[in-house]
Amino acid sequence: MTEEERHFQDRVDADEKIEPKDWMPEGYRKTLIRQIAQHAHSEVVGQLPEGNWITRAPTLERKAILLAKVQDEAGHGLYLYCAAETLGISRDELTEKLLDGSMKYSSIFNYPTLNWADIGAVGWLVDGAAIMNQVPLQRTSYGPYSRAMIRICKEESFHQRQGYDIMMKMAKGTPEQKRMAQDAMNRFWYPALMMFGPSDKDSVHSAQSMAWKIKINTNDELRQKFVDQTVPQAEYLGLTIPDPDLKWNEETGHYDFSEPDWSEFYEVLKGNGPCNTERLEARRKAWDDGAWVRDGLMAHAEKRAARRTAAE
Amino acid sequence: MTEEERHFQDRVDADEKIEPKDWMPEGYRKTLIRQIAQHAHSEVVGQLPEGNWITRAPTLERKAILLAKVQDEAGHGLYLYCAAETLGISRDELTEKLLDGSMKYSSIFNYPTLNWADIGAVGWLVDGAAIMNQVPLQRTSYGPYSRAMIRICKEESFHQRQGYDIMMKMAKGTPEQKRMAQDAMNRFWYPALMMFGPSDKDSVHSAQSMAWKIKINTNDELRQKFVDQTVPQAEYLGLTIPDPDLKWNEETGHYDFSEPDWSEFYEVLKGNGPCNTERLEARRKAWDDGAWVRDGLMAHAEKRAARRTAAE
Amino acid sequence: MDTALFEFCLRMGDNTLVLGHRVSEWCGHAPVLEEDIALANTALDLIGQTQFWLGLAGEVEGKGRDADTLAFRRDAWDFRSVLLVEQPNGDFGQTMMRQFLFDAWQSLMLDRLKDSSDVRVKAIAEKASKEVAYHLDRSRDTVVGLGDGTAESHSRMQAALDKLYPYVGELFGADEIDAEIAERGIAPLPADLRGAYDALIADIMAEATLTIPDSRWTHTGGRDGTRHSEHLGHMLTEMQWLQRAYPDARW
Amino acid sequence: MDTALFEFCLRMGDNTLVLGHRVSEWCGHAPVLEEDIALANTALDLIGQTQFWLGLAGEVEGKGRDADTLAFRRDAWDFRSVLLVEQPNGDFGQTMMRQFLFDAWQSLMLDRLKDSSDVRVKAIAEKASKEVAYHLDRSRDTVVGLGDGTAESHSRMQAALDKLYPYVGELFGADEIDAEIAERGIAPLPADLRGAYDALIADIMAEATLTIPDSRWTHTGGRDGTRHSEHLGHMLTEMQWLQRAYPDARW
Repeated sequence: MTEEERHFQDRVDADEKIEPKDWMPEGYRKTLIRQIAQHAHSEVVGQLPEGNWITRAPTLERKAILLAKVQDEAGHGLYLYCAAETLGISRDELTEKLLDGSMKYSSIFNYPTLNWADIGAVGWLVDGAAIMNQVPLQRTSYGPYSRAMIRICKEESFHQRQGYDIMMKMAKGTPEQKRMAQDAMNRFWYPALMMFGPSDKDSVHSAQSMAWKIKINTNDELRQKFVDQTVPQAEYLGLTIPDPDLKWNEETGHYDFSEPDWSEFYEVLKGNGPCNTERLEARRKAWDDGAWVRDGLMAHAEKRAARRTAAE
Repeated sequence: MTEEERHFQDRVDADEKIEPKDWMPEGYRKTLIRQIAQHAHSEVVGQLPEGNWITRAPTLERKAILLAKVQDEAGHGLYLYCAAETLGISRDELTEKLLDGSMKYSSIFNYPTLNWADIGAVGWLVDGAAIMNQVPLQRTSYGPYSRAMIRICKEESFHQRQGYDIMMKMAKGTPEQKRMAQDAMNRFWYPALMMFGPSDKDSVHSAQSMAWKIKINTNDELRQKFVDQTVPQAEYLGLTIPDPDLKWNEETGHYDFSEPDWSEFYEVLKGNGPCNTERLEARRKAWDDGAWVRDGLMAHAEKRAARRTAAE
Repeated sequence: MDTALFEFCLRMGDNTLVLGHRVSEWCGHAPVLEEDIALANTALDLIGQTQFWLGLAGEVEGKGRDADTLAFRRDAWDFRSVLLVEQPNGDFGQTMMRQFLFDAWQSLMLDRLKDSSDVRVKAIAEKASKEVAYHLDRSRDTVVGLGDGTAESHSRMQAALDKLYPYVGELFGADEIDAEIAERGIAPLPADLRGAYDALIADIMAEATLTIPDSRWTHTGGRDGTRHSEHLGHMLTEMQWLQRAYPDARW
Repeated sequence: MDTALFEFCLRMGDNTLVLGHRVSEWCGHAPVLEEDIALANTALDLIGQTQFWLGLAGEVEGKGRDADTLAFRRDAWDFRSVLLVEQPNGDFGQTMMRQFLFDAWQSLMLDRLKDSSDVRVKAIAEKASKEVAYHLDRSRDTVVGLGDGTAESHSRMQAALDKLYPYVGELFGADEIDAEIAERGIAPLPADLRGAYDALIADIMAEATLTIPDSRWTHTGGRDGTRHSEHLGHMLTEMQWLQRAYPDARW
């Protein structure tokens, strides 16, 4: 370890925030860019599965709530891209990396939303898992990232409550609505568990990220915490978790549960999820179709600046 | 009149059919091309308002019937383009003229289909008016046209009965269905009357076309015949024709009726109908998007021919 | 029943409902993230306004239909939206041109409705006009920016204006309902807004280097429900699906 | 109830229903008039087959649901169509590639169903197989013609194949229903058709100068209803609209 590196690690250890102009190890910068950008991309791509139901939302109020939520997500994408930009990479560069497949977004968004209860499940389970990941990151070592996470977590927990509220209405509704809720539960449970990533035992990067306080808890800790929190909620809703081996373990004080099918996880990561192609196609199309708009607005801004200069 | 012209007119007067290789006046050829092509274009564009409801047809049988009908219409388009081609112009040339607006199609297809009863009204009123125009044309002087019309009329009268059958189901159905039927009637009555064209008193071309037996009856005759035929059918359905002045005239043995709003007719002709833009856009898009398909199949056919030649 | 007021509320609320739906179709597909946010925000405001207008319509009707019932259980012919807002999104330029042409009208209308003799109408107008002032700022800037941008963006915006302008006139239509509503001081005669509207869009189009078509000829049939576009029916299949498929459910 | 036979009929009939709907979306928009005719004809045949399969399904179920009720009153999750037929039309090449990949399977399947132990299944297969032989002739010719056409048509067809091939494997899925149906001699095990299918498409793709992707990895979730595509739900909003909006009407 060099002097600089030691000094840096000391600051991290002392819970000081690292700011954009501070010296930082190249690996720290790269890992942070990858992590923040992936999170930003997830917010952007995450608009799509929910957007899929905006035009079919069953009431005006539900439509408004969903619009507000998707708007928030785009906003989160914006904060996070800004945080990533403080590390010396532009939003356009990051977008290109998303579109050419060299950067990822959360695999959960490669699953389809197939009935209205899925919108509840996305809020309750997916945002729930996301918050579980994000809450500790409010204490992450990188200042801009930490501040973005504080802002995001506040809104996310609101979204989660809204999702749970939809599930409640569905689970207490007509038989068809109950069936929708259970169907959503069946399809989203394991993908939600996968959101915490494979067990850290299998990950080489985790130790370094934890030392740098880019990562605060292990994947398995967070997953367990999520299960422990979610099972009673599901019971309250009267929904069955699609895991026959799920049960309370008196000894550990936690629920025992089945691992998701990690081969599915790796398939989705490889591009073989149910919606990978659609999601990336939709984002590429938005980007390509929007080129003339970005160019047009840029050209106008330049003309206006030139006119102002000429007038001075 | 030259010798040739006189001879030609004599043949027409004697009800002989003129065939592609026979001599014919340039005006006869031009008028026929315009008339046949406009009819062909109408069949093609006419797929669109009905196609608009194929994906929403209320039963499998109704969907099948409608598909069969639209298929027939495309087939009619094909016969008619073939008949026009015998006059020395290609289908592609005619298509270009449709797409650049220099040739017309029947204005009726610039009206939207807005509820399921419209599909009935199109069959009953629009096909009904078309048949009224077409039946006499089975006796038209140009052989290929006459033969195409014979074939077409057989299918069209079948379509008209199907349309009437839909209207019957609607008019005898629930209050909402009755309302749909009446709504369709309200919107299609006057446009159907316009299908016969303005009064011949105002048309300079009519006399020549009638002498050539390209046109057999006057527009006003056909319109009256259509009204006389349709009013009792509407009464049987329990539908109100949207014309307060419509009444039986004992003296003439015909119904008196109000003229359509001819200024609307001319607006639609100018391109200002409710759907002119959509219809032409749809056809242009089909043509442009299909260019690679036509080119590809052509290239393949040439390759295959070349391979066959090489193998000989 | 106060038919004129009921119809007036439907005209206001169906416009915002249909346009809000159209704008919401953009969700996740905009040219840049800021636009995703802005479009979602516009849609959200419009849906919110719909709740007020259709809520008031239901109250005036007095038959127990609430805003949701009116939004999700009427067929196309009972809608009173103008054809302009039913038009498909097209490209981003067409969407923003449609938005501007509507925002300009809506801002003038709401401004006058703040003096409505009906306190409920007045209250909705007061709330909505703030939102719409913001929409207008945005759509105006975008129309100007893209009109006076590159050659391509200019020609796309001109095409959008040419395509949509023949739907503008319907906003200023006049029938017995309008006459009664104006007489009772609930709203101005739509035609009274035309002068200010023309002046506003002339200014903006000049700045955007775009040419307003000569002809004032206009499509009609939406605001009186006599002949909607084919687009509306397709929109409703999506919009109303859940309510139609599960009529007994509460959401 | 004979659940296995009911499910089998749904699997056959939902495929033809969904694909028939997709093909019918082309109406009036094909690249040339002959294709408009051919596509309408294909859609018509598929809808006709749907009437038979869903009619039989309703009969087997014995709860008074007829083919229309099954087609127009089930939500997506009760559909048993494979994901392949739910895929959007894309360009004409993608539509014809989807058609070919399905026709090839359907022709092999119907050919075997002509020996079904169930006379009703046998009868449907006998009628439908003639139609499908014709569909296969057409879609094969088009795939070959466009694959071996211009550089553009070739690359579009290769893209279509790459996109759709990951949905092919689901046609050969195997579960308890398939096992029971095979055991009873009603239909072959889907997997038993794979050899002949692979040989057929290998031939045609070679002629079309197209490369079949290496991976046999496949999407699943349609034929057992566990996870349809997002496309199906949107399709149903259109398809079922009238029946849902006017449940008491007869058409």
